[in-house]
Order: sequence, then structure tokens, then C-alpha cells
Amino acid sequence: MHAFFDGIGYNGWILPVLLVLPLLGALVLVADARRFGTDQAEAAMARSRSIALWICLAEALLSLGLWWSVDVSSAAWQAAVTLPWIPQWGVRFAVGLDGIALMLVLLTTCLMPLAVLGSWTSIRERTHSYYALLLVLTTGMLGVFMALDLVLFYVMWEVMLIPMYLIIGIWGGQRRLYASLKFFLYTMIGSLLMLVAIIWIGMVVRRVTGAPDFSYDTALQLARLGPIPGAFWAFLAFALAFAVKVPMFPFHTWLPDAHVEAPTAGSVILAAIMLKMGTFGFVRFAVPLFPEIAMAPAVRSVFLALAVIGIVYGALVALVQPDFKKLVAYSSVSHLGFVMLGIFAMTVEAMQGALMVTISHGISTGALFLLIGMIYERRHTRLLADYGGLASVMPLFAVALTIVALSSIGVPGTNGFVGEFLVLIGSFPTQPWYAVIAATSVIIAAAYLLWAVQRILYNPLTKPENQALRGRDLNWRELGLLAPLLLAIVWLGVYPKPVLQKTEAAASRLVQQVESARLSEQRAQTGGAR
Amino acid sequence: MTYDLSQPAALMAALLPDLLLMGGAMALALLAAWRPASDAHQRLVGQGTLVVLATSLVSVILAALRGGEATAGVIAVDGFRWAVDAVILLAAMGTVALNIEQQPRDGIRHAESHVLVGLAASGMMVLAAARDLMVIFLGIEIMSVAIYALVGLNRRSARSAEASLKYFLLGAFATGFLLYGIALIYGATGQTQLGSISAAIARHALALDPMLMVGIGLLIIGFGFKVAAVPFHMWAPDVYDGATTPIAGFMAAGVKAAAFATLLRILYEAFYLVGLWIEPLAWVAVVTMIVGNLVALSQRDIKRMLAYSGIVHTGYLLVAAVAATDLASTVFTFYMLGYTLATLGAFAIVGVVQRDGEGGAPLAAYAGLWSTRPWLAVGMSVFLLAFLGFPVFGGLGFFGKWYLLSAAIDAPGRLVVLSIIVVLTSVISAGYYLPVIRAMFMEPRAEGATSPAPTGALTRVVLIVSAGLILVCGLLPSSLATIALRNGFAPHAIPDEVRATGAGLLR
Amino acid sequence: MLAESLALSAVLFTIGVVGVLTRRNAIILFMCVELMLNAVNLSFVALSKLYGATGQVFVIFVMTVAAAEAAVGLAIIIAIFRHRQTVHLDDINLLKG
Amino acid sequence: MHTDLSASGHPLGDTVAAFAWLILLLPLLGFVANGLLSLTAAAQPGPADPSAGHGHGDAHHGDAHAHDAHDTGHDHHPARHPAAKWVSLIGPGVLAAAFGLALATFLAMRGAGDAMHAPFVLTLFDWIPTGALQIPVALQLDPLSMVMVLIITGIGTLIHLFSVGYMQDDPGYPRYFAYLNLFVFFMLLLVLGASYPLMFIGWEGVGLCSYLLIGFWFTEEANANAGKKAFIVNRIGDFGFLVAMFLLFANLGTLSYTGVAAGAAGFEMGGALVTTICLFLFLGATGKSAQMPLYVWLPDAMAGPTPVSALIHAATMVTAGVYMIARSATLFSMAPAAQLTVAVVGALTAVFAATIGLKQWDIKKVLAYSTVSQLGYMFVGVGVGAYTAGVFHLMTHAFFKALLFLGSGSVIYAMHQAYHATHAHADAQDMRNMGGLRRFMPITSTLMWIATLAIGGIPPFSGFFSKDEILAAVFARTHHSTLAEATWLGLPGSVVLYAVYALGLAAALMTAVYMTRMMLYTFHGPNRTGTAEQGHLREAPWIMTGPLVVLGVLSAVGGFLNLPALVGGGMSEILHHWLEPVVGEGTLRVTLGEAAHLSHATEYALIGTAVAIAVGGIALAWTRLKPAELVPAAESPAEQGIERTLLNKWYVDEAYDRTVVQPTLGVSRTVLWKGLDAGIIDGLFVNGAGFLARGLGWLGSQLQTGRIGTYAWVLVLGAVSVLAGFSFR
Repeated sequence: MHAFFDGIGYNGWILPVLLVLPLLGALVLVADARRFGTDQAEAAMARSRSIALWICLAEALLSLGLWWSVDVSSAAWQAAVTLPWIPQWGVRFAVGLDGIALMLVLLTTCLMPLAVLGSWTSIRERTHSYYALLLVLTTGMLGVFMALDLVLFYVMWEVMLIPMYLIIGIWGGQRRLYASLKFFLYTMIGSLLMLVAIIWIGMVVRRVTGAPDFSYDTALQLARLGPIPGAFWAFLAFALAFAVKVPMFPFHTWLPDAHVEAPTAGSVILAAIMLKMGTFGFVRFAVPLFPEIAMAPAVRSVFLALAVIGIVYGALVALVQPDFKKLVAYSSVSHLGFVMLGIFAMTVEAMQGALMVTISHGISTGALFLLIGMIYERRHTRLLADYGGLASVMPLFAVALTIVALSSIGVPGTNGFVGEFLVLIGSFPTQPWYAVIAATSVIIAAAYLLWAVQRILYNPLTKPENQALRGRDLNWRELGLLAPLLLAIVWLGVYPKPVLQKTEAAASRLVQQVESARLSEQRAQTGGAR
Repeated sequence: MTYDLSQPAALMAALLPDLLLMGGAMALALLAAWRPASDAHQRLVGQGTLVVLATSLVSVILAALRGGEATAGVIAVDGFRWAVDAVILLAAMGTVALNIEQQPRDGIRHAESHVLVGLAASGMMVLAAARDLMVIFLGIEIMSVAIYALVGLNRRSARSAEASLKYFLLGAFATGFLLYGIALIYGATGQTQLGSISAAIARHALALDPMLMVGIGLLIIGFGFKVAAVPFHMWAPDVYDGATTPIAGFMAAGVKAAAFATLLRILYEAFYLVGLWIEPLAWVAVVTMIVGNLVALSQRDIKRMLAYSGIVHTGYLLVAAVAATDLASTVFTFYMLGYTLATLGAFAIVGVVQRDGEGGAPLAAYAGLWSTRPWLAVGMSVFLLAFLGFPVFGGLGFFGKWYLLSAAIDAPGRLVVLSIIVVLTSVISAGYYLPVIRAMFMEPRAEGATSPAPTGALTRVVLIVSAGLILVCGLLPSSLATIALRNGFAPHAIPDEVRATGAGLLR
Repeated sequence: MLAESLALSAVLFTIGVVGVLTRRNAIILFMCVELMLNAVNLSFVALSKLYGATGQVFVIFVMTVAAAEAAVGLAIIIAIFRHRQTVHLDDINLLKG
Repeated sequence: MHTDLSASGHPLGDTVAAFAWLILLLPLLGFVANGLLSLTAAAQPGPADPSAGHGHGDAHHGDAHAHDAHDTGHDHHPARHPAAKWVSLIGPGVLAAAFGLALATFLAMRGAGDAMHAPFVLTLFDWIPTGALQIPVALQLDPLSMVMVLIITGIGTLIHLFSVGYMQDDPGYPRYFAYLNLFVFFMLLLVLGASYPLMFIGWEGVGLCSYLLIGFWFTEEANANAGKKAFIVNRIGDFGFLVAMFLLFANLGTLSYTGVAAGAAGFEMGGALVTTICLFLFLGATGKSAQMPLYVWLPDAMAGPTPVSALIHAATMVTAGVYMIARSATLFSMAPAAQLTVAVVGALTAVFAATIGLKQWDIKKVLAYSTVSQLGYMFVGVGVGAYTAGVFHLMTHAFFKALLFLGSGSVIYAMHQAYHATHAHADAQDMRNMGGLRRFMPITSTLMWIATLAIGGIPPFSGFFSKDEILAAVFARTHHSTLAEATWLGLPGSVVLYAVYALGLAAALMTAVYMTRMMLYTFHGPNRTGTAEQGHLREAPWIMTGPLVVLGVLSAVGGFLNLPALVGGGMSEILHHWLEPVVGEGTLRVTLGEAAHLSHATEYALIGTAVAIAVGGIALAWTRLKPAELVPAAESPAEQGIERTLLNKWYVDEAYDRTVVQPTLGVSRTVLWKGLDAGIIDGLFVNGAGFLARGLGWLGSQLQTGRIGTYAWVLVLGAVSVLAGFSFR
């Protein structure tokens, strides 16, 4: 396999192609809309859907090659491509992957076709623009995971903001205006502070090397020179931008609104991929660039405390949500609290666990939102109280929802368990108390999800609208959509070894780098020798 | 080659583009008076003005390519001047193009408006070139008087008459301050040319001379009014609201470019030894950004909102001025180009969406614009996001703000506090740009709301050029960055101990 | 002699500013502005005694410009009068908010 | 899946034991097959566009086969599930094959003789290989797991056969067998797993299956609630298990049994660390095996079908806690304080559950509380370090409790058929509607009597031997054992053990009473079902009574598997020698090196008292209770006083609800969600900031009065402030 990919120089062109392909797709859609006009005829909608689907499928197929062509063990960036962009300001178009970024890129490319399929019939008006925005969003997200240049990272970080804002705003629910504006402002505050921090880094590099240079590797070398005055504020700016995106505890109130009001594909992408940008940001930028500050006892305990609060708080509040989407949104706050706990516990197992939770949360929450979308299309309500007894009228849906709920709870044998177990067992040696408190969320998670599943599937089938659902179970499209996710849930639960091995090298390198910086900082403080 | 300004011929050669424009404008004034006012006539005169402006732009570009500099004298010949001239001429051409198609819709038939735009542009070019207080005063007056008249263009609406009255009275009042400042500076140093003023300050160690201080203060007040910095901005919203849309655009872009160019030249060439003006200017910048943004939040009319957005951008440019490094002038030209393009585009769309004869542009008129005129909505979003400084979709706007922030952070004074204020206030600005985008994309079209009139040929050209440049340069700004870098004027480095006296906010 | 004349021009200037602030009539307001300009001319003339003729050249410039400004200004005031039949500034507040 | 047999070099390596993973795989295949059968028949995918509103069209079409016969008493005979034939073959067949393979492995293991000192570990593939934590999917075959596998597959097969008869008319028939097979797969994984995480997979898997099976008839809200309650309470236990695993990994770096056993030697005897680990393990055990604090889910679990109660909530799943403590014998034996806690909690649960059992009218509730009580006994056994006694009682309890449950199942089946025939709507499980069934169901009643005598502890039945051995073990350890010297909450060990012994006797007495009460009310005295129904009361078909007979034989002779040493000769303590390689070291450590021995005299005395208690209990019940006076459930008066509290289970459920469940919901709704989230963070900071900005903006726009005067004033004020800024130096 490896030889084949080297033969066609796969690593040389794949990443830029992955970025550009969706943009081309968007242009094709726009051109198609202009030439045939967007008369709401069924044909126009079908055309736009199929264009979007083919582009996403092509993107997914192309990206699968990365699984073999990326050699995760080597320290160098894989499939790296560097093009001059703005030489005067030291900004380059540099992209590359390591083990962690590889998994997130694959998660994105594989989820996008499902998101498109998910909104096959639920999006009725202005489908051309909808799918064009989805494709631009893909480029933005992939760009964030691949960027090796701080400015490119920032630009891609912002590129994904507008399409998601419009998707929530135009095709969302009743309170979409408030929700989309809140989502935009929340993310923007964080990212603009990050912009100041990025420029500050560029200027520090300029002062050290003479020319401003925003490449990630030079920033890493800078970090090795030891803490620079003012680095604390830069770290805080980065951390805030990513904390808003994760979302960590105090900055999470945009998530429930954005999820509830977004259309199905919107909330699938928001939950499955966009939340991971926050954690990816911490793993790639905030912690490695400022290891001493991130691992300083005070800072570290603040982040750990917020993560654990997020876990327990998210679970508790999810317990009392009447709206199923809001419940899943708060459960995402809880799950991503695990990821943050894993990152800041800073052991190899915890880091691997964090990355595993990122991927499995993407799969299970993505599937949950797709399922919610499916019953919303049939019943047009998200309130749990309106449902009941669906298992007897929609058996296929019942099986799928049960499996996905179990994966979200983290029952062993599903992907949810592997990640959470690794985070807890990995963070216990360094943070015993935090791990134990986090483990209590295992109970609350079972409580809120099973209670929700019961109110939908099991209780007596009394309401006539639910009885009318008999014979309107999941159709072939929806089954085809869920099949890969259910397979992934079981496969990652039973045999997660390949995924763990892909991320192991990058995770242990990160932990060593941060630990060595932390120890040298400790010695410096205790020894007093600068 | 060097222009020996003492020779009249060399002076004329140095002022070639300005003279071309002024001569052309005079000729057109005659042509305008030649035939009775009618639509066809004003269109002809308008096209004539465009030709004149184009020739002047060509001569500016040729002069820039030829390079060359001038001996000490009344005017400056350097890349900065040519760059600012290009921006001014671009703004003027855009305004005339929009005006040609907007005037019939507002029922204005007299052709002199285009001539006035030409004259105002020539005044601005004089300002950009001036290196002598007297020439600066002349340039400001040529520009202002022409614009007083332009604001009152729509004779049949009381709103534009009131706007021109306000602009005239307050303008004259502020010019009074400016003039008194010039007098005091002349009194303190005995010189009027910027170079000799700085020499006099160095010779007589006048850095802390009270008379000079008051003079510089008054100068800042005068220019503060012209660029609509906050304590002196009260006129801007009403005048933008009253004036016809293209003229409002012209004021937002052209007047700001010229006034700022002169302010930079005065501060860096004449008063680089005086550290005291950095602190007040920084405070003016901060107040401008904060008050401008906050008041803009409560605006319901798009033109008034764009007026406040103009004020906020003045605040950002003041931050660049306060940075006072060699980057400051390049940042200014780079930022100004992006800002001008976005302003022209935005005001063009406001004009198109505006119903004939009505002055205001209520937000409700934009509701659901995307469903009827999708490309207008997309265009407006690009311009608004450029104002906001959003990457890729706002294109050049982002790199303008990026360059501004890197100049501020890189400045010896390390203006991190100022850049954080820039960043936080631009978040507030999202609070009033986004509702427009939201109205266009997310709100249903109000029933009975007529679809905007089809855009004229020239307006479409202006829209495509401005949106195109913003997006293309937004993706690949390197070529533009090199032009800006080459055409900045290197201000005398402000000695650190001088900068320290003005430390104040800058820590 | 210089100090007294500069002081006089400062006083005149302040009178002009106070006039602008207190009076409510457009034309009187404009006359106060003209007063301010003439105050500056006075100081220019006084200073040119110290530094040579450039001050007086400046005065000439200022006067011509003031004249042009007056022409346009009065035209604008007439236009506003034709619309609102008054030049009392308190009534002229169509544009606000 | 690569099985590196050669690596282990264990003599069992080349015998049939090498195919142990097949024992596991068979039930899994059964689950997959039955699952597919249930899905393909029930489901047909809906129309392409889901939001097309045409639901009314074929409402009646789906009605015939998807609705549940259990609750809606339709008159016409419910159509049996089309794939019922296949399912009846696959379900029990898969179990029988697994049992056969287990027997073969057992024989191979006996053949291996003393080679069994080292467990035979069969590594299949890597599960979680990260950094220092290497968890392979590996099976461990040793005497303890062999005993458990035999019980699970043996009794499992019998119960599967019984279910064929009991559940055949249920439309969810394939789904039922799918869940049952999945349960057996997870239970086998629990006992065969070679490391704590693998046991944990089985642990939560069985919890999942019990959730699915309890809530099998999910259209009844009570059943669904019971399922959910079972899963959540189990999860609380699992939390304890998880924390124990973290402690083990943090301190020993490994989680496999062999690794932990080796590492445990390094722990300090009775030290804080090993005690905490054992206490957390015990917390896990209480969750799964329904002990004192976390037993509330088991009685509600009776909402599931009766064979499920027999298999899961009597024979196998609930014994997982006992197996876990036996498996970590080395750890527990090093923590006397933890062991005493286990014993005390076990004893208290035994007594407490027995008291509630006295006053229950639902036949399955009586058996449920009896199970909780008997589990308390097993925990007393393993608590005092007599691991063999605990496992022995586990085995015998599996026999007679499965028999009791299945017997009650056939009684309920018969009652249901009768009510079904006459369209009566009385409760088929309430003893007050039964009475005198001996005449109609002679076989079931005799077998139930065997089981009742066995559970009561009447020799020679199996219950007597296992219960007596536990009590003897407790008595033996009151002196000269690590427990006696240890202290528990200040009390000296021996006093605690005497108390445990006394509680044990009390529980035995009450067991005898409530079991006899149950037998009297169901099988003796006048029949209260109703004259019309009596015609329909008849013995259950052979498919159901067959397994009862086998279990009856096992309950009767089960005791001979581990006769007390008194008997002497080759036949005594077979199970003790069999389990010696696994738990021997732990048992010896508790009894300070040499086997605990009582003088023959005391042993006979103990046996005497135990038998006296048993016979006394039965006689007490026989004389005091008068089944004749009982009236059918509908007309019977409400209980008063102590009887009412016993009937309402000491109001423990209500107490939990008011102290734990409602406050958490209340706090998270009002304080966390509405208060903090919507109130402070959203209301105050987010919207508040927006409101503040808009307010300031509005103020600014008010300043914009439109009058030139104000503008001039602002301009002059600005000018003055700028000039002031200059002169401040």
C-alpha cells in the first residue's frame, strides 16, 4: 500500500487538494444556481444535493489514502506542503499532519457525506446555497486541522465561522437569530484575542530572528527558549479562544442554543467536528507553545477544575432538559470535559484517551443528532414529553437509538467506553481526586440518556401522532446513513487498536515535550538558576 | 530625478497630476454651464469628469513609476503622496460613477456636482502633497468648500439643506481652530514649512514651549474635526444621513484619506521631536473607538450606521498614527485602500436599495434582500465583513486590520493595550454589522416591499471592481503589501526618550 | 507690543467661540466664525512683524478663502431659509438620533 | 484472532480447553442470529420522504404482529412469531453446545490434575495497547472460572428450555432469546476474563442485558422504569469498580489477575491502600449483587419475565459480586477491615431482606427478597475468608433458587392460562388468588417442596450443607484468625463475628418461616382462584416441568459436592480441594497459616442448632398461618402497622427518592440550569453585556439632538480636554 501512495506522490498533493476540492464544489453549485436559477423545482434541489454528495464522497475517498500514506511514527510533519503566501510578513501556506491531526481530518471527511445525506429531505428551500455553505465549511474545518502556519490557522478558524453562522441563521429553528448571533459573537471574542496573541508571537520571533515568521515550527523553537515576559497573556488569549470553542464550563452557554436551533446537518457538524477544534487547539497550539505556563500548578489546576466542573455540571443539567437536542448539547459539554481532563492530566494514556473521546464523541453524538433529525422530520417536535412507545412502531429506529445511546453512555464494547476509561485511568495517577469526581459522571450519564431513551422509545404508546408513525420507520437512505456510524461504534469499541496506534506516537511526543519543559521550569524555580 | 522646487517649471512638473485635474475640472465647469440642465447633459459631464480623473490617475501612476524626489520646498514628491493620490482618485472616480446613475433617481439634473467632486479631489491631492502649513490650509479649504456645496446638492430636500448648513457652520468653526493653531505654530517657530519647523524646534529646543503646545493641540482639533474623531464627530452622522449616498461615500473615503495623510506628514515631519502629542492622540483614538462603536449599536438606519463605522475606522487609523513607526504610513495606505473600496461598495448598494427620492436607508428595507437580489446581499456582506476585518470573506479588510495590529504591537511603545482595545471594539462592531447581514439573509421579505431598481452599468462596474479587489487582494495581499512597503515615507524615528515623555497609555 | 496684540487676538478668538456657542441664529453664527478668522489674521500680522512677510502673505490667503467660504455659506443659509422659512438653529433638527 | 497457545506452554494448551473462546462465541452467534430474525420479521423500512404525513394508512396492518399479547387481553389466540420455530432451535441449542464444550473442558482440566496450580491464560487479541496500560482480550481458565462456567451454561440451558414453553406466545419471542443469549455471552466473558477490565466489560454487559430484559414488555411504564432503575443502580456499583481499577493501575501498573496477585504481595497487610481497593471492589459488588445500600433494584427487577428472574436475578448475574471477591481472594485476605465490612453488610442484608420477605404477597417478590437474603449469606461466607463455602452456597443457591423461580413461573403460567380462558383480570402473581394448587399441579408442588426444604436448611438437602458450612466458618474464625485480631469501627473482630453468626441464625429462621408461608398459601388450603378458573388450572407442559425435575434432583443431591470434613472418607470437601489452587492461599492467610478447625463436638452442636432453627421455623409457620382464612386479593383488607411497613419495604425506595433523586433533579433544574446557566452566565454576563452596550449606545444617540448648538458645545468641550491633555506635563 505504502509503495502505491509514494508512487503517485500522494503525500505531495493530497492536503491542498482536500482543501480546494470543496471550494470547487461550492463554485460549481453557485454556477449551477445561476445558470438554471434556483426555482424550487424538485429537479433543482435534487441536482444540488447530488453535487454536494459526490464532492463529499470524493473528498472522503481521497482522504482514506492518508490512513496508509501517513507514517505516524516519524517526528516530521507528514504530507507536508509549504507554499509562499505573504513573504513580506513571513506568512506561508503550510499544511501537514501528525497522528492526531490525521484522525481528525479523517473524522471530518468521513462525517461530511453523512451530514449531507442527513439533510437530504429536511432542507427544502435554497438548497444550492445550503450545500455550498456546507462545502466551504468543510474547507475551513480541514484547514484548521492541517494548518502549520499560525496565520493560516487563524484564517481557516474564521472561515468556518461565517458558513455555520448562516446555516444556523437561515435554516435554523424559531430562535435562530438569537442563537446564531450569540454563536458568532462568542467565538469571535475568543478568536480576536488569539489574533493579538499570534501577532505578538510573530513580533517576538521578529525581534529574535530579525524577520517576522509565523510558521508553527519556529514558534515551537521559541517555546523551547523558556518563558518570555508577557507569554502568560498570550497563552491566556489562546486558551480563551479554544475554551470558548471546546466549550469549557463558563463559556458554554452558546452551545445549547446553537445546537437546538441549527438544522440537522448543522448540529451534526457543530457537535462532531467543530467542538473538536477547541481541544485540537489546546493540543496543538496552547499547550505545546507555552508548556511552562500551561503546566504551572495554578494554571493547570484551574483548567482541570473547569474541566471536571464541566463534566459534572453538563451531566447534571442534561438530566433536567425537556428538549432532546439541548440534552445532547449539554452531554457534549460533559464529554468534552473528559477530553480537557485528559489533556491537562498530561500522561500518555490520558492523552490517548482524550483523542479517543474526541473521535468517539464525534461518532456517537453525530449519530444522536442524525436520529433526532429523523424523528424531528416525522413528528416536528423535540420535546421528550411528546414522544413515547416508539419502539413498537419503529423497531429499526429503536435499535439504532439504543446502540447510539449506549455508546454515548460509555458502556464497554462501544467506542464511548474506551475513551472515557483511558482518560480516567490515565489521569488518576497525576490527578486522583479530579478523576474520581469525573468518574461520577458515568452514573449521571446513564441516568439522563436512559431516561431520555425511555421517554421516547418505551413508555405506553398513547399519543395518536406516535401511533401514526407505524409503517414510517427509517427508510433505506437513513439506514445507509446510520450503518457506518453504528459499525464504527462497535468496531472502535471492540478493536480500537489501529486508531490508538495511529495517535500513540504524536501523543507521547507531546507529553514528553511538555513534561521536559515543566520539569526544567520546576528546576529553574526551585534552583533559582535562570 | 529631483525636482528643484525653487524653479517654477520644476514645481509645475511636480504638481502635474493636480494641475491636470484642476484644469480639466475648470473646462468641465464651462461645459456644464454650456447647455441647460438635463439628464443626458449631466451624464455627459459626468463621463467627462471620469475621463479627467482617469488621466490624472495615469499621470500619478507614471510619476510613481518614475520615482524621483523633491528638494525641500512647499510640496512633497514621494511614494506616499502618489499612493494617497491614487486612493483619492479611485474614490472620486467611484463617486462620480455612482453619482451619474444616482442623480436622475433623486431628481437632480444639474451637472455641476461632478465638477465639484473633481475640484474636491484636487483639493485633497493638494493636501496629500502639501509640506507647508499655508498649502495645507489652502488644500483643506479647497476641499471643504467644494464638499459644503456637494452636501447640499439635492435642492428639493430639506434634509440635505440642513446637512450642508451643519457641515458648513461646524466646518468653518473647526477651520477657525486649525488656523489659529497654524498661527501659533508660526508664532513659536517662525517657519511655515514642516522641515524648517522641525529644524527650528531642534535649534531652539522648543519641545516644551507652551505656545507650540497649544498650536499643535489646536491643529489636532482641526484635523480631528475633518476626520470625525469622537469629540469632534457630532456632525458626521447627520451630514452622512442628509447628503446623497455617493457624496456620503466620497466624504467617508476621500476626505478621511487626505486629512489623515496630512496629519501623518505634519506629526512625523514637523513634530517628531515633540513627544507630547502621542498621549492625547492615543486617548482620542481610544475614545473614538469605544464611543463610535457603542453609539453605532443603536442605529436603525444603514447610512447613519456607516457614518459611525467611518468614525470607528478613524479610531483604528489613529492607533496606526500613534504607533509612529516607519510602518505607520504603509499601514495607512494599505488600510485606506481596503477601507475606500469597502466604503464605495457599501454606499453603492445603499444607493441601489434606497427607493427613489427617499434619503434614509432603514434596516427594514434590507429584510430578505437575499431572496430577491442574492448578489446584492452577498456584495453587501463582503463589504460589511471587510469593515469588520473578517478574513477571506472580508478579504482586504482583515489584512488591513492585521497590518494595523502588527504595527501597533511591534511599535517600540508596545501598544498591546491599544491593540486589545482595537480587537474588543471590533467585536462590538460585529454587533451592528451582523444585524444587517442577518436581516438580508435570515429574515423574510416584508410583504409589499418592492424589489430594488436594477443596478445601472456604472454602478455594477463599481460594485464588481470593489468587491473583486477586496476578495482577490484578501486572498493574495503580497503584491499589494510590496507596493505599500515601497510607497511609505520613512518618518524621522521618534527618539525613545521623547517617546517616553508621552508614555501615558502606551505601557 | 507683540504680546499685547497676540493677547488681543486671543480675546477676539474667544469672543468668536463664545458667540458660536451662545447665539441661535445661523447668520450670526457665521459672523462669529468670521470674527475668529479675523482674530487669527490679527495675530498673523503681529507675528509677521517678528518673522518677516510670510505672515502677511498668509493673511491674504486667509481673507480670500474666507470670502469664498462666505459665498458658499450664505448660499447654503438661503437654501435652508427657502426650505424652513427660518434660520433659527433650534428648529433645524430634522436629522438626529 | 491469533491464539498463541504455544506461548503459554500450559498442559491444557493442546486439549479441548484451547477452544474455550468457542464457549464464549456460541452465545454471541445465538444473539446475532436471533437478533436478525427479530429485526427482519418486525421491521420494514419506511417511505423515502419521512415527513410525508400518511401515517393513518396502514395502522391496522402493523397491528397484528407488533403488538404485545401480554398486557392487552385480546380474545383471539395471539399469532405466534413467524420465526418462532427457528428461534426455539437456536436459543437453547447454542447454550447446550456451550454446556457440552464446558463439560469437555472441565474433564480436560480434571485430567490435568495438579498442573492447574498455574491458570491457563488464552490471549486472543490486543484490546487497548496504550503506553504502560496493555489490556489484551484474554481468557483465564482455572478451577474457579470453570465452576462458574458450568453453573452458567448448565442452569442457563435448563432455563432456556423452560423459556421456550413460557414465552412461545409472546410476539417479541426472538428478541427475548437474543437478549438472553447476549446475557449468557457477557456473563461468560465476566467469569472467563483474565483481567479486571475484561471482567468489567462482562460486568456492564450483564447490567445492559438485565436492563433490556427487565424492560422487555416496555409498553408498561413500570417495567421500563424498573429496567432503568436497575441499570443506574448497577452503574453506581460500577463507579466503585472503576475507582478500584484506577487504584490498582496507579499502584501496580497492571490489571490482569496474575499481575495483581503478584503485585499484591507488595502491599502492606491491612494497610490503608489495600483496604480502600477492597472497599471500592465491594462497592461494585453491592451494586451488582444487590447488597444493603444498593439492593433496591432487585425486587423491582421482577417486572421482567420469570425465566429472566430465574437466570439473571437468582442464579448468575447477582452472584457476580461473590465471584469477584473470590477472584480477588489474595487482595481481600490482606484487608481484614474490608473483609469484616463485607461480612457485616452481608449479615445485615440477609436479616433485613428476610424481614421484608415475611410480608410480601407477590410470589416473585418473596423469592426476590429471599435471593437478596441468601446473597447476604454468600457475602458472609466470602467476607470471613471462607471462599469455598461462599462459592458452594452460590452453587447450591443457584440450583434451588432457579427451581423456586421456575416453579413459580409454571404456577404463574397456569394462573395466566386460567385467567386468560375466563377473561378475568386478577393478578396472576398474587398468592392470595392462589391456594390449594397442590391438587392441580402435583409435580411442581413436590419439587417446590424439595427446594423449600433445601433453602430452609433441612438435611440432607443441599441448602443445609452450604449454609451450615458458612455458619461454621464464621464461628471457627471468631478466634485465632486475622479477622478476630482486627478491629472494625472500634469493635474487636471476634465480637463482630459473633454478631454476624447470630444474625445468620436469625436470617435462617426467617427464611424457613417465609418459605413455608409461601408454600402454604400457594399450594395448601382452599383454592381462591375462582370456581370457573379451576377447570383450566393444570400442570405446565413437559418442556417447562422437565427442567424443574432436573433442578429438583440437583437441589437434593447438590450438598454432596462439598460434605463437611466430619464425614471423613474420600467423599468430603471435593469442592474445597477443587478450588484450592485459586483461593487456597487467601483462605490460609485469614486463618493464620493452618486450616480452621473446630472440635467435632462444637461442630455437631452447630449442626444441631442449625437444624433446630430450620425445623422450628417451618413448624412455627405451619402452626401460626391459616391459609383458610385468606381471601382473594381484591377483597383482602389493607395491612396495618408493622405489616404495612414490611409490605412497603420499610419505605426504603421512597426514602432514596426523597433524599437522593428528587434533590438532584431539583438542584440541577433550579440552581444549575435555570439559576446558574440561564440566569447568571446567560442572563447577567452574555445578554447583560449586550444590554449594557445597547444602553450606552442609546445614551450616545440621545446626545445627537440634531441641534448645531449642542454639536458646537461638544466640539469645544473636546477641544478644551485635548488642550488640557497637552498641558498636564
